[in-house]
Amino acid sequence: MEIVAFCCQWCSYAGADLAGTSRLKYPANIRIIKIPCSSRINPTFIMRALSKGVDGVMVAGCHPGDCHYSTGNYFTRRRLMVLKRLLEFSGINPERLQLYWISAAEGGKFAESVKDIISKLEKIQDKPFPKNPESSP
Amino acid sequence: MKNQSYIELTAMLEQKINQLLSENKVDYLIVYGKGSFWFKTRPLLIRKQTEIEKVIWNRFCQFNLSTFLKPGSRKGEKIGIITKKCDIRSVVELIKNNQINKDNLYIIQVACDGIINWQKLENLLGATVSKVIEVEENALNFVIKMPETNIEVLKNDYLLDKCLICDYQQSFYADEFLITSEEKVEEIKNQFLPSLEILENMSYEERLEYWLKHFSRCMRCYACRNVCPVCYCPTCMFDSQEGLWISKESKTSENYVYHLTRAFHTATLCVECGECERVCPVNIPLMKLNNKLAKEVSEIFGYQAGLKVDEVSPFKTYCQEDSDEFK
Amino acid sequence: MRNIGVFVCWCGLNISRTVDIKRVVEETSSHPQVICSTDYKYLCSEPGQKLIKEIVKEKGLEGYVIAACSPGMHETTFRELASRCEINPYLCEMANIREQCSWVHEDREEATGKAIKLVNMAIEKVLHNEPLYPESFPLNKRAMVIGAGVAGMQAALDIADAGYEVLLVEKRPFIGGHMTQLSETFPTLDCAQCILTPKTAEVARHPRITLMPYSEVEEVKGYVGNFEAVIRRKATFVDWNKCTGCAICIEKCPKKIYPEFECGLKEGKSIDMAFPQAVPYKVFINKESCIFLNQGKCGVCAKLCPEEAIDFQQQDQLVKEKIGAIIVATGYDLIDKSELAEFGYGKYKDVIDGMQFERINSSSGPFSGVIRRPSDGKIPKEIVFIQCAGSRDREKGKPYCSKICCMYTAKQARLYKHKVPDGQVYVFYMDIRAGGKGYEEFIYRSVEESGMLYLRGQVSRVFEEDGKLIVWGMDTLSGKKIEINADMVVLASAIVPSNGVKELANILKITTDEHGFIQEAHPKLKPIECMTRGVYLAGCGHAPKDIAESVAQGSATASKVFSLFSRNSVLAEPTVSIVNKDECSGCLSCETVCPYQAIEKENYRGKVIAKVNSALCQGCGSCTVACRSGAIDLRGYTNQQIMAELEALLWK
Amino acid sequence: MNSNNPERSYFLLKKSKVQNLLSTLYNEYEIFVPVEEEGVVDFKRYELNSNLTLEFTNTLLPPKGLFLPQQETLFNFNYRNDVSIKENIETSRRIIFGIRPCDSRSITILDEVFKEKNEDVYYLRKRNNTLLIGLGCTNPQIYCFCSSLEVNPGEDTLVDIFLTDLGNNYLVSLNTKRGQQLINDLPEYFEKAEEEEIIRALEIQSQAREGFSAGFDKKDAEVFLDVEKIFEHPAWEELAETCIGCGICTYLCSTCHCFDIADELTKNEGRRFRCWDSCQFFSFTNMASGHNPRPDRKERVRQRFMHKLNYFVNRYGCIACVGCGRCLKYCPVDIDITRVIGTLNHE
Amino acid sequence: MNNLYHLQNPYLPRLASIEKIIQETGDIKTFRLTFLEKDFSHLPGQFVELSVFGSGEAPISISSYFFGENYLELSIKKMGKVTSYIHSLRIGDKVGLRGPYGNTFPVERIKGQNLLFIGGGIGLAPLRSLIHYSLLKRDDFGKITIIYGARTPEDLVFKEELFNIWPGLKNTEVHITVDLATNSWQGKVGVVPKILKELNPSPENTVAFTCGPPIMIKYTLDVLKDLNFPEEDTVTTLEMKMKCGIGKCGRCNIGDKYICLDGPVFTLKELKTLPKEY
Repeated sequence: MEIVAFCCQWCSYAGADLAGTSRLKYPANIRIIKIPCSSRINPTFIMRALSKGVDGVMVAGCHPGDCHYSTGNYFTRRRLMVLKRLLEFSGINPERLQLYWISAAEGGKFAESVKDIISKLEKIQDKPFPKNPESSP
Repeated sequence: MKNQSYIELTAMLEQKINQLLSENKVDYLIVYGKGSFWFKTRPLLIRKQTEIEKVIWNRFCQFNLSTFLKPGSRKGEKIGIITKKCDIRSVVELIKNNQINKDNLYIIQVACDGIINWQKLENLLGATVSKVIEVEENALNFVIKMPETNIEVLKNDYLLDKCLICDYQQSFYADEFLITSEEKVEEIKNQFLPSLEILENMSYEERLEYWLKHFSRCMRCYACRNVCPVCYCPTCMFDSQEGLWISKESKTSENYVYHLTRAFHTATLCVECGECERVCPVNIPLMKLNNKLAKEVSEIFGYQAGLKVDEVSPFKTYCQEDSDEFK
Repeated sequence: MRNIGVFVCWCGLNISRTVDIKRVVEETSSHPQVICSTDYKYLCSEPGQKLIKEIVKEKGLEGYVIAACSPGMHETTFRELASRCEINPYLCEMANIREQCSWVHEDREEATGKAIKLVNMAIEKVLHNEPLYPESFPLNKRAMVIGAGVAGMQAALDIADAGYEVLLVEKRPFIGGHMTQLSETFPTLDCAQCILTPKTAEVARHPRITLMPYSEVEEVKGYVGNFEAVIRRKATFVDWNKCTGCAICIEKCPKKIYPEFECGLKEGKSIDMAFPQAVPYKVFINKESCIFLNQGKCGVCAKLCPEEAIDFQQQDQLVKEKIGAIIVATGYDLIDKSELAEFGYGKYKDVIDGMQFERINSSSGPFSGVIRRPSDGKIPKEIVFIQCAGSRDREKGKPYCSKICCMYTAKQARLYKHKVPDGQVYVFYMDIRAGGKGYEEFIYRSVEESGMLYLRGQVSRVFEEDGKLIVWGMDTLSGKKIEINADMVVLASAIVPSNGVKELANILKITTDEHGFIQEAHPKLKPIECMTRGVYLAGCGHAPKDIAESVAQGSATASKVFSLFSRNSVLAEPTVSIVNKDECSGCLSCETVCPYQAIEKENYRGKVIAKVNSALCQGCGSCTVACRSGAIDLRGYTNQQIMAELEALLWK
Repeated sequence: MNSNNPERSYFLLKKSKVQNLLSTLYNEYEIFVPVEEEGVVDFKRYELNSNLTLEFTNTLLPPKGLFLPQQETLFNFNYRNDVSIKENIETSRRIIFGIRPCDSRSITILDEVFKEKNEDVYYLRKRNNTLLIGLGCTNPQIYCFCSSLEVNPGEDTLVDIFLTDLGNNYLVSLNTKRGQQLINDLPEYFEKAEEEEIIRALEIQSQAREGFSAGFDKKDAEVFLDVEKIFEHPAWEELAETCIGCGICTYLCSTCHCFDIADELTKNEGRRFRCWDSCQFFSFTNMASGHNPRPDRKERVRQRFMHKLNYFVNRYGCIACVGCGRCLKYCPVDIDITRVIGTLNHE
Repeated sequence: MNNLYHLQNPYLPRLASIEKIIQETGDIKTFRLTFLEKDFSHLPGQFVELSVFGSGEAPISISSYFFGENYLELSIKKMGKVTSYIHSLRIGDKVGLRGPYGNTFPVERIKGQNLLFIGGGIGLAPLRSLIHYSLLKRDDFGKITIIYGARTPEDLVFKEELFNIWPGLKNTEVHITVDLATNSWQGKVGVVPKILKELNPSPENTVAFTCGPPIMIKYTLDVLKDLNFPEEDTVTTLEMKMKCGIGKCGRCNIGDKYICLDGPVFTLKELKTLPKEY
């Protein structure tokens, strides 16, 4: 299983670091891409990742109201609300896209979130985007 | 609305256009012209009064002419445009998004009673399509007149889907509203294609397969994008850095990203004019994507595109109290 | 595309324990554009850095990846090192294989595999990095303080003392703010005037403070270090260069009015001075009421003025000022009468608010410091104080606590008892909030000493019955209904942002919260900065607070200004958004999502397109997503870079 | 590729036997047959269960894609450490069953391009491994105008085997040795054709033209050979006004063959592929320097028509159009090549 | 047609390795490439499709002519994705080459004539191969005059040859100019067409070859016209976007001419017959 995590550098990325400094263990199949703010995440990044066969995408940002850029995550929230439904309608299980609000102090929550998305993905029956769709339909 | 009233309207149209041109109210007009075949029409730019006889208005005028207001196609002069009650909404969107200045625009909204889906008609008639003399209509049916026989078909089967749920009326952005006695006026209410439900009720796998099957046929001719009135970007992100977002090969996975991105980009802008689906040579049901998003957007944000110039698109603002479905 | 190096750090055992360093080195060295890949025990150590420097030189690297700890830890270290190696610091990327790998995973296989991916991602990113250079802007070392209340004055004085020019703009004709109206101050009960006057005087005579009383900010253009403000100096109809404050005019002025300063309790004149110690010590004419200005006759003042200072022709003036930093200290007002109707406020003369009580209690006030009630001047024997009048009240849209009411109510009650020892005090309260140095003690002493009655509960209604104010309330502790026949009722009414703040906020391109208080940049980490760089925030314009806090904030903002002015130019981070002019559609979707108003308009090839003001942009990148055509990109986090990372991540 | 034409001999193929014939050939050949899916008829790889449609006017996509696929890998390479190249050319034997005369003509036109010096092996190997079984047109679409381009919808000598629809049977005419060979190998499917059937077929073949709308006049097309006269014609501007610049006309055109070449990378492996490209796209001629010799719709629309009616003629001696009518049918804004040819001469 | 199976695949590049890299200017490098397999012959004016594996292909005109040698030189300016990747290559790296493609300078026709070379910026590259050629067969030609200019002294390419080798050769003139001089610059200042005008060469039995930025070419052609150089004796090279290099991909046509087959070398006379779409 392969999971991409987009973490905003101020809260969630720092949260991930905290998880590290406090030696909290979580599964290794998550890869973090650091971005300035969750509002930097272009929905196409997520579509691209999923269509390339990633099993899940985790987006993490500051808690609403605490955005380092004050309002960024409000826009993220709106965009992803719509994106989630679009993906769902296109036949991708919406559970494959998870958004978590993780502050720099929540190392624990970061580790938990990783476990959470993985357990969610494990529950999912339907297969992800086919590796070679040309042959599938 | 009988053919008669379309003829009436055309006359009114010609008159209006004549006036606009003679009074130099506009430099040119974007109108419907006769196509290469009886069931086809084509967009037309006319500048001279002598060209007025080319103008037509009938049940085959499918185009959303506001596509030709996009900066790419525009020449920055004063433009007159003919719109149906549905596609005036995309004009509104273009104004909203600073793509065209209302002051350089003269909008003629012309009464419409639904557009015939000629592709359907063509499929029905096959080779005999060339023999058709004209299409009349009565209360329920279209009557296709041929040398020997007449074929009658149920109107509702041969109108565009969007016309069946169309509930738009005169837009207050129209400078001119051409109407015949028979035009009915209803409440605007937000409707969505019933056909969505079939898809909505599928399982994820079924849906994914459904879409991939369709996207696998896509050859990325980009007609859906180029014809879309609200795809106004001078350079589409997929053109600006070739190969960055998707490979130039039209593989299913690439097409998937292309179509979903386009759907996402046009969400809150799409006025469901159906042009993308009409022009698609490989029959991808693109409107289902757009309808779905329009539906979701109106459910989440209570927003519908193209109604008011001063309305703020949900993606351009936020609200702290937005429902937080994420932890 | 360039030749890069990879340096993998052991971090002693921290990384090497769980990650197979050798393999990471091997795997990454096979990349066609990785010229060399090597490892070291502690890259951040002196020898470690020396090693990197040598290799960069020897192999002629054009960029490098450091696989080590979190960038939060050492990015600066290695980027500085890069510039010492004559590599642009932004061509150095870090792969976080400690905090996000070796420390959180146990399985050596997995950890190593992940480490390799993380490094590959970093490599791909570096390959798409562009050298970036911070932009620098000239800096105008002159500050503008808006609002000359105690917070504003403090800020102005500190900045001026530090040797910078300050522009102090005040809406009212005198400085000192609301504090000038107060009688005594909690918790020490020292006379407000006595502690304030020295400050106002100092402000007035400070060589580097330009005082602009009776003025308002009309327009502000530009950005940090380079603001240009337009200030309206309202006409006083008195030439203040001539006026000596002799007050003859006041004496003879036939037009009586009730000036705002005395809260409508004391008569004043159409030409007047706010109060005896007003700074500046000048008179001004009240435009609305002046007979001459309205009917064209009278002009007594003009005839009598020995200095011929009266000038009915005087017009508002607009002055342009260049400044580098702005401090907003706009202060507060009290909630509007109309919203407190249930207490009969505005209906009965003897239902007054806290500020009115302050005036009554003030020796320069309507009754020269004797506590009398406005209606008939009788000394009230039964007095009711009602706290949270309007505050903490959702219905009134003021869910917040006005913070100082508990304290000043106790203070006023106590002052009343001093002056009317046989009087009875009732205080209705929800609960007592006395968080502050010596506050709690103060309240207790007040209660103990002067046997006043604190009733926990709310007042449902106040109405008049033969000369008495009947106060219906509920004691929520005993659950008993209470009725008090009072002579006077004092409302601790809610604090609201002073009017005009919203407009000012728009002018300054800063945001206000739902109650109209000005929004700080970050509730915890940037409590006195505004969203717009170079604009700072002090006093009650931000939220209700007491004098001490306001003063502290004033000084705090001043120190912010120092650190800004300590440099000769403003440096803007190069990781900002940038517009591809040819691809911009001009739809300006980016404009609305930018929290910093960094998106400006520009004319380009006959169309209006977006332009990023890199001095304002903070690089969040929200605009890059709002922009459908991808015409805006974020330097340092470009679409290419992120996609490259994504690709690398998907490599099997 | 109708090399050394044998004296014509005719056979009869029962429609009822077609399925069996195909399933027999299936073992030796990759067969492409018209198959309907989502209302779209296209040449699809024949599988024993696939529902082939022989009652079709024409396929949506021209068969060019079977020789010049929309995308095809040219070669793979390893570019880590040291470079090595792996060529990638498929060479299976193939049959295209039911190709229309216009399309088979288009294939011979494409041959010209890909045969020319620097032979395009990828195209030619497919071409030479492919046997064409043609199918005559009796009821044309309203869009068809092949007759104005020396294509006889009823008869086709460019294919190896040609079928004429006689109701229950096809008359099978042989044009090449390869065709002959195939028939000889499978006698059980083909019967000797009777005289009157042959005559009926020949009638159909000769009359087929009549059903077709004229399309355009030769003389009008010749005007395009005069660059001086035509290149700055105002009509281009007019066409550009409504052209939306999509790729439909070029992608669906049976003779358009422009392509792009690019690399795709994975960690250790690289792949060079080519894929269809369109002269209607801005990027087609846009150079790294930022200069674009065909910057606007006008130049791009002109390029397409000029290429077909002038450049190609000068180079290969024939118009690069076979009148299949696909561009007419599918152009979103009803730009009609026959009209273009007409107007430019007379305006 | 079975012989087709033995066709060699025109899309397969031949491998070559970088033997030498010369940093000509800030953004121009000259690469000397040695073929790994059989030798390679070309004539001045032709170009190759250079493959940088992992980044793609770019058409590059050959800027050298070494008779019978197994190597050639390409001078490349950092422009797009491919070229900037190329610039990051190092000695020993492998690249792929297809070609040579395109027509050549009319080396036979110009025998016995004087040659006038007018180059600007990187535009000297294609001319250089003809210069090499003519110097190699020196006796076949009359006087050789080289006029070359760049924006600044830093932007001059092939400095070694320009300053130290060519001027020394018999019956050979070299005139170097820059648009903007630096303090250290001693030579001519002024745009190429201006210098050409001043030199006022005679068209008598002379063929002029010009290559450089479009704007320079435009004015140079005007000057040559004033100097009465006949159109058929005025030769230039054209640039177009190319992919296949073998006249299949349909991109590089100007009118009915494919630059990759019928070009890149054109005389002014031929140019006049083409539609103005370049």
